[in-house]
Amino acid sequence: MAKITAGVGTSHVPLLGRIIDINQSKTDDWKPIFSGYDFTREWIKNEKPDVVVLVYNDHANAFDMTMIPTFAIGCAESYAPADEGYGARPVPVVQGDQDLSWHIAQSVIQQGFDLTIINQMEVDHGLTVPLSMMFDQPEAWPCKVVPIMVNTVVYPAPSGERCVALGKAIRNAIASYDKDINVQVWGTGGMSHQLLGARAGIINRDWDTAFLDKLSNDYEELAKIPQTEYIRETGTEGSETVMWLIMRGALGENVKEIHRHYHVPISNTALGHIVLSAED
Amino acid sequence: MAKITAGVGTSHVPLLGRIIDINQSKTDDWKPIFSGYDFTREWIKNEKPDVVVLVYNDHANAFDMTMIPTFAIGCAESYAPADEGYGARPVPVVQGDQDLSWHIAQSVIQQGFDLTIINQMEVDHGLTVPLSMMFDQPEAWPCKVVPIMVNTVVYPAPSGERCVALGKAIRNAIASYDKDINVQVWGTGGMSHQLLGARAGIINRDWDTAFLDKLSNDYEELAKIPQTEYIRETGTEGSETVMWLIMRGALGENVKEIHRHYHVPISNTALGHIVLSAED
Amino acid sequence: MALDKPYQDIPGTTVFDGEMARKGFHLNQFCMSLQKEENRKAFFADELGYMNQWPMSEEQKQAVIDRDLTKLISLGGNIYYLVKITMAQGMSVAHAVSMMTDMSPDEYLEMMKNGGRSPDGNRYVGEQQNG
Amino acid sequence: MALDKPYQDIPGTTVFDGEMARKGFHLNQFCMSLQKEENRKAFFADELGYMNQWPMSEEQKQAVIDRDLTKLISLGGNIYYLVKITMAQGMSVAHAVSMMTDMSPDEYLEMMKNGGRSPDGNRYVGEQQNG
Ligand SMILES: [Fe+3]
Ligand SMILES: [Fe+3]
Repeated sequence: MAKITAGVGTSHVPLLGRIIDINQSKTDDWKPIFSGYDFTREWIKNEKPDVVVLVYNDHANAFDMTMIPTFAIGCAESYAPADEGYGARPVPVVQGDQDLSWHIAQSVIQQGFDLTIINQMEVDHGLTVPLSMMFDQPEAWPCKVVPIMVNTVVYPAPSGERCVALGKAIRNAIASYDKDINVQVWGTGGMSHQLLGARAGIINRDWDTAFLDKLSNDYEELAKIPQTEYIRETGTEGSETVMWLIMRGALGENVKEIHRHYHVPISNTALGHIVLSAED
Repeated sequence: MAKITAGVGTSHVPLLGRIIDINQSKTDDWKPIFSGYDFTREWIKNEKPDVVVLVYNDHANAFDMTMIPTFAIGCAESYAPADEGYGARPVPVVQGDQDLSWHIAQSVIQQGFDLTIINQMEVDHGLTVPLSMMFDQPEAWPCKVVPIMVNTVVYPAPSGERCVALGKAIRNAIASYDKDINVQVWGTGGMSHQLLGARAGIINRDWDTAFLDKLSNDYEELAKIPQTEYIRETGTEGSETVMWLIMRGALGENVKEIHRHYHVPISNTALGHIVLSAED
Repeated sequence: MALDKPYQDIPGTTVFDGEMARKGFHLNQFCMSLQKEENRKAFFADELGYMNQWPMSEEQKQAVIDRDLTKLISLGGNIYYLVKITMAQGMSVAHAVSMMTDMSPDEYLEMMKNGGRSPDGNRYVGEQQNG
Repeated sequence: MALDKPYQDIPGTTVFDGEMARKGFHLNQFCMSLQKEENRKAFFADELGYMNQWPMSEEQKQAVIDRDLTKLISLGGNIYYLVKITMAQGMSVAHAVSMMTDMSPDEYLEMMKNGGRSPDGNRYVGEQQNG
């Protein structure tokens, strides 16, 4: 049977994708940032996940203002990188896992989640930057991806409690999947950032650190944080961090934190990164 | 404050829209069908709903296979009738209520429903035929509409329990809306029909009648019916009937059945119609 | 197949689930295009040429040309999409639907007028069917 | 306004809620069109002419021409949509963002390098702000 073995949390800052794409990520300037992923890059070579359920938000690329799904699941064969306004990223096309996607879609809808099923979609930096952070610049991505898209652009985003519950439903779905595969769940976005207005540039290191501290064992407490508190404390766009709770919900009760990295700033954003192994 | 005063259930058979559009609905041939709406047409002239929350499914018109929302809410200014393959229906453009739509959207998402927000959309017979059944051929529809779109085309549809729960969440949302308006909720689609395969033409009068009987006071029992039972008993497309449970959930505990009509066949379909007043 | 399919014991129908949606994606998207009058004209003027805009299988394209709805359903077509073809040529939905049964359109309409097909005998595979 | 807005006491930001989404619908859809290279070319060749394809307000169009992001936000623009304009002309997101503050781009970058803007004083309207 399929099994979720680990979870990864990471910011998905577009600038870092750009730095990798122009081959600057090994320079001294960028070392303090990228070296925080050295552990994970080695670790994942051994873990060899077959599929990553990759939770992210679209940033006005696959979705415009016509239709805004709260939760969507990609069920396509593959997903091309989107042109976000300055040409598409020169990264491999992301390969889907249609069997697993449809299995999760059906199971999770029948568990009472009102997913939007997506059969054709491009993917933006929210999905491709985490792949680059973990795998650098391969010819092809070494795993398949099931994209889970969350609305964090139009208020209201789903609540933390709803995100944890969705994670748990995804866990149930994968536990009932009949192929013997190794699945990871990644939660992306955040941490602190405020991209507009007079208060642009907000960074709340203490808040972000507390979030990382509580993610392993006190995630039910994190789940109670309302979107307004994310906005107030970590910046309006910092409320993306709620997506990490889908990852956490998918890992079961017992996890072990095996790596953490935090860096300020990348452009406007605080970068957070964590690796949790599922111990149940 | 806003108040839900009544609910209407009705099939939304496209042929009946066509018969109205070509001015044949008063002929003797069609009298047995349309006369069952005489009561409702008089009743609604007195009730004068300001807004109808109209629950329906799209039939491959506003939505193609690219994105399939489980539950979507229209938040647009207006909704034009779709060209379903033979020209758009010659009926008035449907006027939205953006204030109420966004209020419901925000409230219901925050109650844990994963709605897709729709800002631009055409509407098909699923939405316009019920308006024609109730209002015949006016210059302009006499009420505003908040469309609630439910996926019943791609398996799985949302469960009956989820539909009742969504109805209750819509009820909560409307109870907290600060304008003094009269709101009705309509559930549409069904009843028995099977539009494909060797068993096409299935009609289950007993089952449909039992559904109408139980809708007032035993709707929690109806909510437990799985989609497979709708398919088996009432035909594959008969599973549209689950949408009536959103209407029922929105009416509160106590309702009074004030009208009922049932007719077989319209084309491939059993037509059902019920009017329930909210007594809480 | 990893999908749970509790409806597989129901005879004479095809539930449009993930497996069918995958098979029929391009076929159904082609059908969808017939919502536009200019596309309907282009399709009827050159059916194969028009369909070649979508990466449909040869089998799907031939079944469209043959108006073989039973086959199109088995190839992933969804009935709401497929009837756009027949509606565009002026055929009633009931007529199109009857083509998938063992009845003529008139016999089918007569059955419907008499109260439709009974679910008795049509609930489970192996019962007397379509009776 | 019927929408509950618990974030209204947060200074220096605009939450992109239903009210803003309604105001900015066409503005944001225009921004979205800049995903395509041919549209970016057409926009830069004739900004006003290009924008006239959308029923945007004159105020919105002028604010686009002026690259007045603060004004565009108040007119319903969403930041992810708006930066498509500035990114298309090669401006970094940090530079674009800095234009909404009372700092120069260099001062803003310097603040970020030093750990960013503290939330202290920026949580509630009426506190010392932007400090
Ligand atoms: Fe993001
Ligand atoms: Fe229908």
